[in-house]
Amino acid sequence: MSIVDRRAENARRTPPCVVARCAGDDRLREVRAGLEEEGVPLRVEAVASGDAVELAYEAALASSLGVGIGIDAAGGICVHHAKRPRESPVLTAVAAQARLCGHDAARLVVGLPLKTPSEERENPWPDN
Amino acid sequence: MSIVDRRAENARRTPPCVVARCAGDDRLREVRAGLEEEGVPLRVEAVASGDAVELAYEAALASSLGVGIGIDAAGGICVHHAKRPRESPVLTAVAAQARLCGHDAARLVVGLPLKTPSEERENPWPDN
Amino acid sequence: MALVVGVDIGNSTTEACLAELGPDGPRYLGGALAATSGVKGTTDNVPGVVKVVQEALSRAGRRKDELTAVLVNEATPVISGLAMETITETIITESTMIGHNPDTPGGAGLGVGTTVAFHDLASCATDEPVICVIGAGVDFEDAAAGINAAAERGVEVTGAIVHADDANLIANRLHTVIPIVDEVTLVEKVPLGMPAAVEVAEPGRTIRTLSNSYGIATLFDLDPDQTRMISHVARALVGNRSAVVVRTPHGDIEDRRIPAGTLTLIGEHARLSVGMDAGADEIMRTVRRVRPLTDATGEAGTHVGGMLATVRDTMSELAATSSGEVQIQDVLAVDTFVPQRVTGALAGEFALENAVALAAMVRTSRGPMEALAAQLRTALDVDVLVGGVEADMAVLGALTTPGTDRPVAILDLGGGSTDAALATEDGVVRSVHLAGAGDLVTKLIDSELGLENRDLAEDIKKFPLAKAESFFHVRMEDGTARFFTEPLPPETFARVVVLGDAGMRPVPTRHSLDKIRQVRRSAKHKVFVVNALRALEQVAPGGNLRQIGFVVVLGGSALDFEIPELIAEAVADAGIVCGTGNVRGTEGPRNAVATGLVADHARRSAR
Amino acid sequence: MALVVGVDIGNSTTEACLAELGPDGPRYLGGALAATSGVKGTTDNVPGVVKVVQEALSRAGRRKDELTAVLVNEATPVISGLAMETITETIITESTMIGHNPDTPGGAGLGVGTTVAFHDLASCATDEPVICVIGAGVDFEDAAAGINAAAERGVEVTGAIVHADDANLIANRLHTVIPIVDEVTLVEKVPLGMPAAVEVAEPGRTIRTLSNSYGIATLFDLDPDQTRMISHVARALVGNRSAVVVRTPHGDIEDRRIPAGTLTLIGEHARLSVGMDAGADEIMRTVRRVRPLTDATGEAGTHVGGMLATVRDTMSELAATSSGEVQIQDVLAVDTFVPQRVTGALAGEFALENAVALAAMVRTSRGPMEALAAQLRTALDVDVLVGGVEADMAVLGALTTPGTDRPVAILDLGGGSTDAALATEDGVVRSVHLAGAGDLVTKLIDSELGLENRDLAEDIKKFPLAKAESFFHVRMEDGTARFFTEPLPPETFARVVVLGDAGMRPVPTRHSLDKIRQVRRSAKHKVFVVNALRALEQVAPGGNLRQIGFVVVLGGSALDFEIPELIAEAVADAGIVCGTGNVRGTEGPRNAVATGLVADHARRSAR
Ligand SMILES: Nc1ncnc2c1ncn2[C@@H]1O[C@H](COP(=O)(O)OP(=O)(O)O)[C@@H](O)[C@H]1O
Ligand SMILES: Nc1ncnc2c1ncn2[C@@H]1O[C@H](COP(=O)(O)OP(=O)(O)O)[C@@H](O)[C@H]1O
Ligand SMILES: [Mg+2]
Ligand SMILES: [Mg+2]
Repeated sequence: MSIVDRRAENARRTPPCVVARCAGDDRLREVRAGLEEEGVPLRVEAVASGDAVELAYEAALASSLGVGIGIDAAGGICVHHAKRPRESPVLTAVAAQARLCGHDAARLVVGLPLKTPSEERENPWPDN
Repeated sequence: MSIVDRRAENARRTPPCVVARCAGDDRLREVRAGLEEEGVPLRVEAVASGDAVELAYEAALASSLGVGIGIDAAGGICVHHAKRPRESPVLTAVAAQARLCGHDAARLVVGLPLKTPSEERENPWPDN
Repeated sequence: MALVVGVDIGNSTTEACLAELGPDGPRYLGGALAATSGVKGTTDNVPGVVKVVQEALSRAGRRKDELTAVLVNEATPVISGLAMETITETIITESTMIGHNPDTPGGAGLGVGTTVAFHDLASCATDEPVICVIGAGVDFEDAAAGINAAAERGVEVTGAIVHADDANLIANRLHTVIPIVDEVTLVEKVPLGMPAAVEVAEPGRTIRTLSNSYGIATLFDLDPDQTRMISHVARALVGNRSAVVVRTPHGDIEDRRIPAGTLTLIGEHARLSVGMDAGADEIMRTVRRVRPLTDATGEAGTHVGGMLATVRDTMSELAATSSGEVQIQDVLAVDTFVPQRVTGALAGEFALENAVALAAMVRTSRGPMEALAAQLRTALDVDVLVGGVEADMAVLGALTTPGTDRPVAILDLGGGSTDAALATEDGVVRSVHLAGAGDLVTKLIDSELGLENRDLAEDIKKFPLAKAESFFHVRMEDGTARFFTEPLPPETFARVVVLGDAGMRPVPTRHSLDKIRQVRRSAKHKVFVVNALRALEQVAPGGNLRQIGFVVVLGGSALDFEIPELIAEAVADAGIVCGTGNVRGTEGPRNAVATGLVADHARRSAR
Repeated sequence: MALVVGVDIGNSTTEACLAELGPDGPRYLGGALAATSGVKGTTDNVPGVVKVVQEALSRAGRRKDELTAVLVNEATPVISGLAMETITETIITESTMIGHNPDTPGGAGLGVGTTVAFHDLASCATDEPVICVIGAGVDFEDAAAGINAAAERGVEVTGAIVHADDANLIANRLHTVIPIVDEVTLVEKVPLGMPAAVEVAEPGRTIRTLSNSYGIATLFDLDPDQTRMISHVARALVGNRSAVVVRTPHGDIEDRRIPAGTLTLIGEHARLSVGMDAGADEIMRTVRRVRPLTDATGEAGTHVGGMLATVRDTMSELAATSSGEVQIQDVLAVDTFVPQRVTGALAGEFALENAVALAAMVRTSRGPMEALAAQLRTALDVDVLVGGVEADMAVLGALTTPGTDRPVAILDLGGGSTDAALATEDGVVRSVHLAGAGDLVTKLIDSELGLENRDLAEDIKKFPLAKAESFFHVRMEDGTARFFTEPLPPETFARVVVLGDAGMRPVPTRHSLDKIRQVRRSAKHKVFVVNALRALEQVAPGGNLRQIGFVVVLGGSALDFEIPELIAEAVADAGIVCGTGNVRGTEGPRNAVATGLVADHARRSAR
């Protein structure tokens, strides 16, 4: 019989939600507000340290909705999707955009266009 | 620093695909054909034993697209989605429906209505 | 103080309005509503009336023995009938085309050649290009291997027609890219040894050559006369992602017009006949020309004839008159279409055939009202007063809507008929009863979407749509999303659902959300906007809509979430204020006649 | 054997057709095409012509010194101008309504009360219900706490209007459910101390009370005159999920018609004026009445005037004539709409204003062709023959399409003009040049969608749409899905994209896929179907389309994936076989004039 790792699965047993992994919780309230306004639940996991992109990717893998948010100690925020390559997050932003990051994480779940203007994202579309 | 389990993640590094866990490979060719006709890639993992629903759920968790197929030794087939509760798969079917199962696994990925008639599924819609 | 209850017996709904009559006019105590029992205006209505009276009393905390009188409208029986007649038919006289749209055709491009059965591929000559026809039971690997082998032997295989859903499986295993059309159910009917063309467009695109008459002419080297023949085929293939055309010696596809029945419209001054196949506009123009209509007959032995006969028979039974005395007083014709299987098609292709739906209305001068009143008196042990012209009462009730004033027109949108009345400043009321209302809308939705499920069609009419885009969210028809924490059932996945009162209900068709929405809105438009304009034109002074100040929309179909707005939009240009009624400031579009009965009674008593 | 090349200088495209003239007629060796350099019919065209000639030669493996002659069409300069004029404007004279549709309003239901600033909530009286107005900078927790505290004090808070995107955050923290409209940008302009109503529908539903005139009348106790005033507001709110109406003393919302310029149409026999605000149908009826048009003028100081003046000036410069001599020979008016910010709105609401777009066409009898020919002779060092009426040449070329025969009409769908010609059985050719073609379609798409990006509008015109539904798949406009193994960029996520030649291009608007598709198709219909019918009617014998056997669609816009089909559908009833041309059986809808020049030359040489 193959080895079954049930940790990830146990995390998934809880109601479906976006997961945030935070090495700082400075702007967490804003992120949470963005998701709540869009009507998508969030689960928060505190971590000791880490880079926002790393944290967001791990969070996305842990989320049964495949959407994760990482907040690093300096307040940097990243929104990631489990289906994307680790090195290519949906968006990275500064603390001041925390609320928008919450909105966009929720919008990834319900399939609405992102609110963060594309110039502020990692891979802007050449035409925009 | 938190413990990071990279096994699942490593699996996800490969191109996005549906995952099938097979305790038997009787009808695997048919399942594969269903997915190929719809244009969605499949990765197959052989396992020693297991129940189709269990295998499908594990496969769904391992799939970066969140869609898994389980085939038990007796040829029973299950299609599952990582976002659904373990005990509530998308569909369970007999070996003869292998081809349709492949189609439906692919259709979960690209958002097309399922091909398997609903009477043959677990939770038929009351009205149908 | 007198305690009275006004009761309006409608075709579908019986409504009550309870009030105490004081020196300052009526004090309304509330109302009630129930389904009408039996046909309007017959003694079968008694149980429904008793029910609403008792409910209105108990809600207001009053006893039956306090009741002074029950006021009942003159419930003239109105019967309407619906029928639909297909006026075109698509027939493929020989197997010339396969225009179906499989979900997953394979390859891409255009291939031309002679049709060859897969099993003959190994032995066929290499001198001309071929289209391979792969029947049931051939495995995709064998199919691909066979085509590759033939190609190596020098046979130019330019396309394939396949029975199974195997197009991509075969295409992925070929050494060259060719177009492959699959899921051709009746592949054994594809004629062999004939010139044929197979076209598959890139994903998201549509075919360009086989949908163009000159494209087909180029491929098969057709002369101008042959091109004229094939032009129907090209038009039928417009919008497809894949198609097959086989050139059979005398193959042709026809758009046949079915010889349909004739409708004869008898007016007070004229009598005109019009063919059903002339279409709704022409029929309605004819209705208008003979107005006022006194009767209509349908050609014997046709659908029209049958339908009008049924209406007539039902009515004569009710009114206990001979069917010869029953007269049709209005007709509404609506253009529609019905998806129908193409005769002679190879892959279960459907064609949208044109059809005309007809609603007819019969009205007697007066039903067995006295018998009904007598039975009611016994059942309730109270005085029952029959009286008040229905239209007058409706206007009186409608005028309790805040913001309204004379001249006011009401539009009572029911299930079977659309009734209108206009009250001018000097109190004169003119009224009209037209065929066609909510039930016709439901029927159009049912048949245009090919549902064959009236109940689902009724839900589609009444409630907004959504699409279940994942197991956890649906997209509403306005584009907004809604998230669920419990997974949705797999049956709803990627399907259009109706957001009814009882939750989500999947619509088991391949139509897109937008297509269903468009059918829904156009059905409402074709029935209610057309009827609202017809009705207002007939009651407006001099037929001039500008003379109408206010329009109050009433009745069960006024509860619809878009019908009143469609009508308001249509009459806005005439400077009319149009909205859904709010009877007594509380009842919405319901209870106008019942309220009017009370108001009228109070006015008379005060004198 | 003579080697000749026919060259067609079009407004946008220069095309060449190379052929060897033998005893059995021309043997076509191929062609080439390039963008026209400069304005058609001027010496600026030389580089473009040289390019296509060289390309056609090198593709066929022939040398320039083998060339016997270059045949050039009489390239009559055709200039077209486009202008658009808004004819309605929505103005809110006082702040009476907020009809915007935030993505996430909060709560549900209908609330009525007096508007009170959030900061005054703590001190407001408890004797009447209030609507709380929450300005910028108020935190959602503070907002909720303030409303809850007021409610505990006995203040009935029935709804809220919020600056930030906080509606659900506040609603989730309140002890009672109230409707909350958020993202009201100019919340500080909401008048305080006024009666107001806030309505939020359940997800997927639309508001029912504030979109009904009598609903508003009930809430604010309006008399019939006031109801009439407010009826514009109700109509403007139809279809919204949320809305606010504030009753200000003299507040009103107007649908104003802008006094637009007048267009004067001068025909050979009559001269008629028509106001731009009469709409496209009326303008086109007037054009028809004065036909043949000899000139048109626009009222000085208006957009129409300005636009016609520009066309005239450009033309006079080119033709080196005075602008007074330039004459407008056709005009196409099209009804359209433009999304525009509502004057006086509080939340950046847009209204769709009606507008009329106008295309005008000027044609001179003959441009500086001799100068062009002389320069070409020098540049190519070969004989250059100018000749052949363009329409005759186009028909000759079109008839090389398989399956065609006389009587045949061609429709040349270009960028600036739609040209038609009919060749009867006895060889007579009649032709007409109409204003309006592909460029007008692009402009309509651009303005109706509010893109302000001509290049994107051109892509939307030419290519099918899709929606990126996840990072790994898109849904095509035909409903099929396509899977990608590389993740799509986040910018495309949940957006409508155009599937252009250069890949996916997101459309940066909130329009749904279906809305964009509908705008695209209706723009094509309004320009090309209208012009096709106008053109065929003018060239058909006796104006009777049934006299035309075949229609061959040509030109750049015939490459479109749906325009030829829309036209074929429109003329099918007249028994016409209509399709995209396939010149010489190989060139598709291109190269007709160039091919016709060669065919004509060959015929003459043979005599
Ligand atoms: N909520 C609703 N939305 C749309 N239509 C409705 C609604 N409720 C009832 N109807 C329609 O109203 C019609 C019946 O109207 P009603 O006024 O009760 O009939 P009648 O006047 O003949 O008694 C039916 O066609 C029904 O579908
Ligand atoms: N593939 C295409 N699909 C749709 N329209 C096209 C396509 N290619 C060119 N066009 C349109 O054709 C028009 C130019 O047509 P063309 O015949 O080249 O002009 P002209 O006859 O004036 O030289 C432009 O409006 C352009 O947008
Ligand atoms: Mg297939
Ligand atoms: Mg919000």
